[in-house]
Amino acid sequence: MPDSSAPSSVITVRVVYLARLRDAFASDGESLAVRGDAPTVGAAIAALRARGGAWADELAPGRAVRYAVNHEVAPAEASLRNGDELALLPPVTGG
Amino acid sequence: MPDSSAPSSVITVRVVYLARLRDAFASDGESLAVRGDAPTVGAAIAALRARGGAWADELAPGRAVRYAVNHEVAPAEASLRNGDELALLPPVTGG
Amino acid sequence: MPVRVQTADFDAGREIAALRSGDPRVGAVASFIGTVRDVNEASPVSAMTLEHYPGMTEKALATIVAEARARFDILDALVIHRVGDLRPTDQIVLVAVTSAHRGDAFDACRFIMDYLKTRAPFWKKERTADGTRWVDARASDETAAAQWERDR
Amino acid sequence: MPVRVQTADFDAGREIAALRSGDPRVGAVASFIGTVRDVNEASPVSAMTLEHYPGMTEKALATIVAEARARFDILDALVIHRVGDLRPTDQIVLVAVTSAHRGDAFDACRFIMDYLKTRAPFWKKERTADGTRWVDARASDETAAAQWERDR
Repeated sequence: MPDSSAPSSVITVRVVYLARLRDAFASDGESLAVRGDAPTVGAAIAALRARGGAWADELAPGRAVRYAVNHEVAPAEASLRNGDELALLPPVTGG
Repeated sequence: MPDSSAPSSVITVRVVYLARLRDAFASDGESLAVRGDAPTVGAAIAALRARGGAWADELAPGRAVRYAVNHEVAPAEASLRNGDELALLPPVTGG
Repeated sequence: MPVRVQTADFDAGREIAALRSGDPRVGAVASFIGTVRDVNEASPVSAMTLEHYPGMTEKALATIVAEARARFDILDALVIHRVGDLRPTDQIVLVAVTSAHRGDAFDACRFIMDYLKTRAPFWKKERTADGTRWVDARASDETAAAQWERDR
Repeated sequence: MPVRVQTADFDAGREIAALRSGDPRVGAVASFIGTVRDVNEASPVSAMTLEHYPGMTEKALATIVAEARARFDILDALVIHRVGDLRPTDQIVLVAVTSAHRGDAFDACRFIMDYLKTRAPFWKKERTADGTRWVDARASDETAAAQWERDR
């Protein structure tokens, strides 16, 4: 039986794990479904964090992780659209 | 007949003219006698300036000329000794 | 191309010569080469692997170079950054900048390095006697980059 | 020898490579090349002659390098300065500095150039359409050198 409220939309984004995070999650990325009418980077991160374990540890508030959407640094408030690539970047150490 | 005061000593220094000053004086250097019991760079410069003409112009107070004694930058108050090399350096423009 | 990411080594002298080649407006070329040290945070390092985020890396470096061009009076700039396996004394990065005068060349070269260190998606994994470890970011690098924001 | 004055051109890439060669403590190499521009103070320049004061020049440069070593945490430094007849695009000067970290390498390289510009006995005579002229010292060079005194 359908819910009486408007159905929440779902988008799928490609999540990319880099460097230390790839090791910690034993994964270089995945497809992630993000629910909500105005999905944001923060919503995607919250969904990952809710898995517990390494996800909760590495993505705990205050951990130094930056986000990039489609190869540009983006804040947690940034919107996500279906098909976007969301990368999780540990502090960079090149040069 | 000897003067009643002590005889003033005389030293000889090698004066080197560089760059613009060599052109202005049409000379790359000369031997210069400097008189006085405690001869200084300033005394040598005053003797040159007293020649007038280009000497007075180029060595007028306020003109940007630096001095080097035996290859080290020295102030007008620096002492001179017999045989010293005194160079007159216009503002440098290397690099 | 002002930005290159590559596994191959580079000939810094040739790259610098090519950057200024034939341009008689150039009076100053400032450059920086980063190399692998055999020690980091007091531990001997025998090798390292440089990882990056393909697709974002070139874009991030190009943005940094464009920002340097906007802030400083420079004629040209080049960034080459290596990725993959490297050993002590190996070259990691080259930044070279040409300008009419040295002040802008030095400033732009340092600016690009400071921003590269904190904004370009590269990560170093070091091999030491205790195994491999991801290199920690240095607070001093953030401080250096933040200085440019203050000086803006 | 960390200081050279010569009429011959130099191979900047080879000099930089030799300076850091084999030293795994080096993590940063900052370098600067000064080149002849075809214009100065809005006049076209077709050639120049660089004159120096033999005997004092090497001593003055060595003093500047020693002062850089005392002020900054560097591993090695090199200065090559050409004299004689030069044309636009020719190399004039190379300063290269190695250090564990980039901050000291950049600082020392810039310090050496700023002091060289105001304290080393070199003079440029330019050939323009109107004849030859001794280049005037730039007030900005004195300002740059004075900044280091203030920052001491």
